[in-house]
Amino acid sequence: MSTQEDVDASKANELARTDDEPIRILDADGNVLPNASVPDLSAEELRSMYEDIALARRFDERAISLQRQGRIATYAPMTGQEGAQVATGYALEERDWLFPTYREHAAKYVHGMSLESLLKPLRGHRDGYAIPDDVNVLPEYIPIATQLPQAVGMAWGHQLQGRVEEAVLCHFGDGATSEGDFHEGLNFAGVFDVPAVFVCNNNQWAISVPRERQTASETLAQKAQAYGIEGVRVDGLDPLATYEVTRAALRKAKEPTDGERRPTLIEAVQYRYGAHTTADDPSVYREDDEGDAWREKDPLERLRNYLYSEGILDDERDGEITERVETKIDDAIAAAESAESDPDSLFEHVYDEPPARLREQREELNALREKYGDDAFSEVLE
Amino acid sequence: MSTQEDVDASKANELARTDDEPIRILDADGNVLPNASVPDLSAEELRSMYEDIALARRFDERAISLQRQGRIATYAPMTGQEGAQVATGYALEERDWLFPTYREHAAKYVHGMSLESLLKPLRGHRDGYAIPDDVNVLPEYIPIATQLPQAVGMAWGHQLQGRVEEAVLCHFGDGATSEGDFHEGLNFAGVFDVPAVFVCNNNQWAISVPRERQTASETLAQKAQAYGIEGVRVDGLDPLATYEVTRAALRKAKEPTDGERRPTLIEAVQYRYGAHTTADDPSVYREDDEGDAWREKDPLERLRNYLYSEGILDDERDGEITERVETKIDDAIAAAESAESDPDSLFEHVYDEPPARLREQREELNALREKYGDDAFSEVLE
Amino acid sequence: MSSASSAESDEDGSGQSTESTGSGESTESGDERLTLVEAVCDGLYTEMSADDRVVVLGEDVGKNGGVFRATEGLYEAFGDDRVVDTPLAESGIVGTGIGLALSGMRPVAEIQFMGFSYPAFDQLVSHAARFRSRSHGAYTVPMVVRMPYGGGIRAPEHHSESKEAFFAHEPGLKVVAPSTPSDAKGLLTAAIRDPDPVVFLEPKLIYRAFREAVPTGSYEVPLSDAAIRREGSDVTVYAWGAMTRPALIAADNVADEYGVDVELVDLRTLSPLDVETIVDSFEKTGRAVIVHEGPKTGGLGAEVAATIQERAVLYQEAPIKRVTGFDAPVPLHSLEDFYLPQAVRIQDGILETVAF
Amino acid sequence: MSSASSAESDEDGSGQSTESTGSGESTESGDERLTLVEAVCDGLYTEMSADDRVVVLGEDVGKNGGVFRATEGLYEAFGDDRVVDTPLAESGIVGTGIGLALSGMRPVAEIQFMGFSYPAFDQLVSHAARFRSRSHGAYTVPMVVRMPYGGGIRAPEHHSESKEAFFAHEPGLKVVAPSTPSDAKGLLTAAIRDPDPVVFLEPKLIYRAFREAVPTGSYEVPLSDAAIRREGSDVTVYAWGAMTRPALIAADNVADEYGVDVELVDLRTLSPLDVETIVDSFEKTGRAVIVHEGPKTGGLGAEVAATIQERAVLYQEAPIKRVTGFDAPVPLHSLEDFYLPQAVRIQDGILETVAF
Ligand SMILES: Cc1ncc(C[n+]2csc(CCOP(=O)(O)OP(=O)(O)O)c2C)c(N)n1
Ligand SMILES: Cc1ncc(C[n+]2csc(CCOP(=O)(O)OP(=O)(O)O)c2C)c(N)n1
Ligand SMILES: [Mg+2]
Ligand SMILES: [Mg+2]
Repeated sequence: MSTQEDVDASKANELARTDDEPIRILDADGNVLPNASVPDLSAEELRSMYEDIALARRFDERAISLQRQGRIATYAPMTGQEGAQVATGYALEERDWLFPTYREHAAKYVHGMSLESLLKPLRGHRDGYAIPDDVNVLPEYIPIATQLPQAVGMAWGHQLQGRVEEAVLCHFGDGATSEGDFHEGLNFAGVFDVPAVFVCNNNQWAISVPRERQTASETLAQKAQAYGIEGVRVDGLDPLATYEVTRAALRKAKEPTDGERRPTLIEAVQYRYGAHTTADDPSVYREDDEGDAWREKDPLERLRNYLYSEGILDDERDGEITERVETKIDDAIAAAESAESDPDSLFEHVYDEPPARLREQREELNALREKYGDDAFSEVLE
Repeated sequence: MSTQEDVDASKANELARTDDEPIRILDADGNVLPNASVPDLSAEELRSMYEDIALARRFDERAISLQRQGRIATYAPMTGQEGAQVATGYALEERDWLFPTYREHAAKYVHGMSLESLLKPLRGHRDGYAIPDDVNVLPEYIPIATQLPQAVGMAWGHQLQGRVEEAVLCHFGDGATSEGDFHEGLNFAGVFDVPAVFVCNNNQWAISVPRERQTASETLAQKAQAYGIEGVRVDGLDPLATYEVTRAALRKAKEPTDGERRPTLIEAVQYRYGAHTTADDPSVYREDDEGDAWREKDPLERLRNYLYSEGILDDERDGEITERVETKIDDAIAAAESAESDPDSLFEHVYDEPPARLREQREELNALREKYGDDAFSEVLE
Repeated sequence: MSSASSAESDEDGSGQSTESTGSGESTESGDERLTLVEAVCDGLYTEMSADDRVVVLGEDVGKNGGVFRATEGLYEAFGDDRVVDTPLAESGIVGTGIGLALSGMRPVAEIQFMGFSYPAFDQLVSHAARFRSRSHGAYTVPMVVRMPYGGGIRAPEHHSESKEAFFAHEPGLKVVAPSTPSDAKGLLTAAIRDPDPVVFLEPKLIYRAFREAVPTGSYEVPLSDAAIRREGSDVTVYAWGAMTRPALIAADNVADEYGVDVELVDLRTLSPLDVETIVDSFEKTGRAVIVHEGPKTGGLGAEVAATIQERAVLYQEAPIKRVTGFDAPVPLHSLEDFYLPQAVRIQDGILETVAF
Repeated sequence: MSSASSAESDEDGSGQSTESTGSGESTESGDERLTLVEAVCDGLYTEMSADDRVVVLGEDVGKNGGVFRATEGLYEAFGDDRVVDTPLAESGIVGTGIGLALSGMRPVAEIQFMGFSYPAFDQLVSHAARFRSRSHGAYTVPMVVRMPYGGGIRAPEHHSESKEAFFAHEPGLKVVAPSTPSDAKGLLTAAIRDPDPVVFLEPKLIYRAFREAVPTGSYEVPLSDAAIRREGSDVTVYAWGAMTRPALIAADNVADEYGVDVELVDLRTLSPLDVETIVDSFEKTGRAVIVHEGPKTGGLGAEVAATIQERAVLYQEAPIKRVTGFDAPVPLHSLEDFYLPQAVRIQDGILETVAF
């Protein structure tokens, strides 16, 4: 999703200089903070952003319910983090590239993936991570932090090809900052000064490990100093601030001014309202009321309040959005559930040309399927 | 090697706060800088430190010559870096643990390894990395940066066992700071607040890659901020400053005062006068005169000048040192060259108990040696 | 050396306790009916109680008790000095584990899934495996690295790895893969006490598949012996971990339906291999089917096959068959049943081999 | 498919040029007498000239021209945008290499020694190998990762690794190990043009061991075919990389001294294996000796042996022998001659196998 308006990059950059307190535009009630100015987004764009956040929240509820019914496998919820996902997505132009993790469902959607495609890997579909040609999204990354060097490499490649207008935006969590690949990736980013933006979705937890135990560093943004690049902290529950900061970072990646360096590390301070995944029970390791303070700054509520106060949204439009969201999700679920995987396809796309041995194995399996029937393969092993 | 005197830790820590300019006690001519005070070392200790630096320098010359004669294999010279190696070694107590790389010959020697033992791996001796029981030195690390997590683990183990008086000192180079293990190790050090000191011997080059290309970070010491630990820059060509800073860091590792954290990252700013190894030709990638400015701050000269000016050293004593050094090295070479490796020993110490298969392989080789003679195994393959 | 023991057990945990299948001996009497994952936890608890050098470290092993609950209750019992939640960094976990071992501790590191062990590969193969040898015995690394492995639980990508062959190729490492609760505890105990580094692979597919009587207290199942799970004379099936179960089903099927008498050898310890038991069984049957989840090419099955024909070619009556994962990545879960060696494939392999 | 070609060449580089041993065809006429490392460099130069998507990256590959001079002159010829000295970080090198490939470049990454590839293992096996499959063909990684491998040059610890088996076990990767200069250039060219990731192993023991006529200009040796280096009828020796040379010496010896006629198959591409050539040769000779430097257990020799007996057991007249590195770490250099398979060991293995 791209918006065409220019943002005042220098302004956002100025905001960005603040190091400790996260940058914020809206207060917890959705009022614009004194001295802050809102990004240059049209009413329509703001409503659309709101709708996508609402969609993300509802998608989460539906997905959790589908998992409980055994209709999808383990799901990583995003409630509390949709604001940052959607806002960073809105900051992207269509030609920019997105490197998501297993949690960035909404970011993928906003950058062009269909809702249905989000559900397919969760149903274990063989082509669950297939990406349409015209969508600049990478298949989601599960091995933590491995996407960083790859995102750097792609941005570097764009630079070598004179394609710096295709910036790369790479998501990861607070836990990811501990991995060697975080370090190696950002260090390369600094050395090769690549057009990339690194968004650390600091949701305070890496499964059961709290942010304070992940590193003794005071902020995650300050880790940027080790790589000679800029680090920014933003309130990830404030979609407008997150949008603004990301937008500025992307602009800088594409056209740094004198003395600026292309890459930016954004620490988007958030909170994971729910479980790590549907297989996780957070009550084992954290207090139930820990989230209360964060929920008071809820991105959906906050943006809704702002839009209401600006006259951009009202009950009627909000109602329409709620309905539209429900329909979209219903349709996506129906489509995803009707998709089948052909066992034969497990041999596809291992190499461009299948080696003889793989062709033989394929024939071997097909002969057995023929002989015994597919049901024989799903007999319970345990 | 340990010295028993207390140093004024708080003083050194104060020095340590300076972030950009490396801490220095002696100027290039060996005069004590205004406002600097020299460490509390006796004349004898200072002379001994000087002798060890002189020994290291001479060892380097002899080793390079041995390599040229084909009497040892590839050697990594330390000229220009002996000051830091010896000084950090002097800062250690005997019970402290040293994690060296392939270049820290002098550091190993000062902490208890024999000169002969330094030569044995270079002669490819089977037990080249055997360490005597009473010497707290690890076998040298060749895979870059892998020692950092291990040093952290040992320090952590000491802490768990209430043995914080056994601090761990871990060496590595400027290039090592780019590896994931540097990051993961220091991050664990910060989180578990372990009694360890990390000495980055920034000799400006990682083989042919200059420090500026290794990372866009302005200093290497500032990388400490990413781990919530203290970073210090010291002039690694100034043995007294390096001693003082290391000593203070070790003290802090063992007994941090309120608000202090145990681990320290020391960036000891140095220069690799010679080639990366005897297999390297630096004229391919750097200007010959690049080293001139560094050589003017030479650690051996600088300490000699200081000791002369203090009346601790004179021509006669210096002459004795030169002779003693030569004898020690001659003896070490003779001993190392007389050591033989038993082919059978290649099967030893793979496991505590050799598995059946390994026993068979051992018998197989021995049968072949019996049958064909050992010479048959050294026929040139190429 | 190997001991015949029944792998039969009480699938739903409701029935009577059968005899213990562990070949080790318990130092205390009594036993409990445990799942495999509970037996792992019990093994950790027992060794931590007996030896305060034993520490457990890894991602989410502490307060959370492990993502599979394999360390449940340990944090409460032994405190956060001995059950340690680490930062998210596998090389850091194994690297500091090595350092802990060097300092005199007995670290048991957990890697959350085998698919996430690769960032620690260097620390494992270049260091843990070689410390004893390179230092000529001066330094050793008595460390266990536990990792759940294998497919079949409808897990996301990278969560179904079975790459035991990577570790088995590195001299200095030991590699273990239990298939029963009592073996899990006994092998884990032996692994923790072993003076060398052990990669301990836990078949997560059968973490909770069945309960079995597991001796309370401390006992070892030695890291040297394969177990014969079923005696037979027509063909030997070699398997380990989760694959022993479909192998047993297939064996029972071919016995019932075709009167083929299968001997099932559960390797248990994958490195060093119990070559004697492997070869002895083959000399008896002259036919072999090797089963594993990992890709066929370069899998451990190749080593077993090569070893057999090296030593017992004169007994060989048929090609040694490998029923394995295919030479393709494990697909997302809708197709994993077709990727993994199921009983049907094993059975077909057995019949093909006896018919040769 | 395989082509018989002589591996004989002019050891000191002073004599007459023999015919080219590469099976590929050159697009330009003429040839030069090159060492293997020069042929690698020539291959890089030729492909970089032809295709400006090709970039070389790694530690010391630029100004320094590589620690083995494999990239000498490229920096001067193509500039620092295309011949890139990277920070010292293998996962970073391979990881950014993947990203470069995703962006449309054709990266050729160098890992300085195979022993330092393990920090990049995760990027190689979890990502490079799987991108095509996991994205169902949407993304591909046409990348080459070059690494000198093997022992025998009196190098320090960790500099003598031969762990091709690690990479050959991962579906999605290709693994290549040339044994002659002309193959090195032709295989490297094919690897760079290959749409899939290739681990390109360079036998550094023979980097400068001999010169050979290498076609100038561009040609491919396909990544699918083993080469028969010597035709024979009594026993087949399988080898690759640096081991083809002692294997040839041993073959010549046993021919001269015992009249044993050895067929020597140089696998060249280790994954995917050229099963057809491997099996065809065995069907002819009925006896096999497999030679490799890496540890025996779980080495690629196990796969070759298992494959042979799977497909040609009825031709088998003797146990398949493996002459390999031992199941111990490569010792420091004073003993490496005893660790590596020397001609004497190979010869003994051949004689044992024909005498069976
Ligand atoms: C290399 C690796 N190690 C371990 C895991 C298992 N794992 C999955 S998510 C997760 C926590 C990630 O935390 P964070 O980076 O903060 O992201 P979040 O899940 O909070 O969005 C872990 C340990 C993994 N996927 N990859
Ligand atoms: C993991 C790894 N990668 C590459 C190498 C090859 N190598 C040996 S020394 C070296 C440069 C090291 O530079 P630095 O860390 O600055 O230490 P210095 O040699 O300058 O003391 C390299 C790349 C290695 N030993 N280990
Ligand atoms: Mg998190
Ligand atoms: Mg250096």
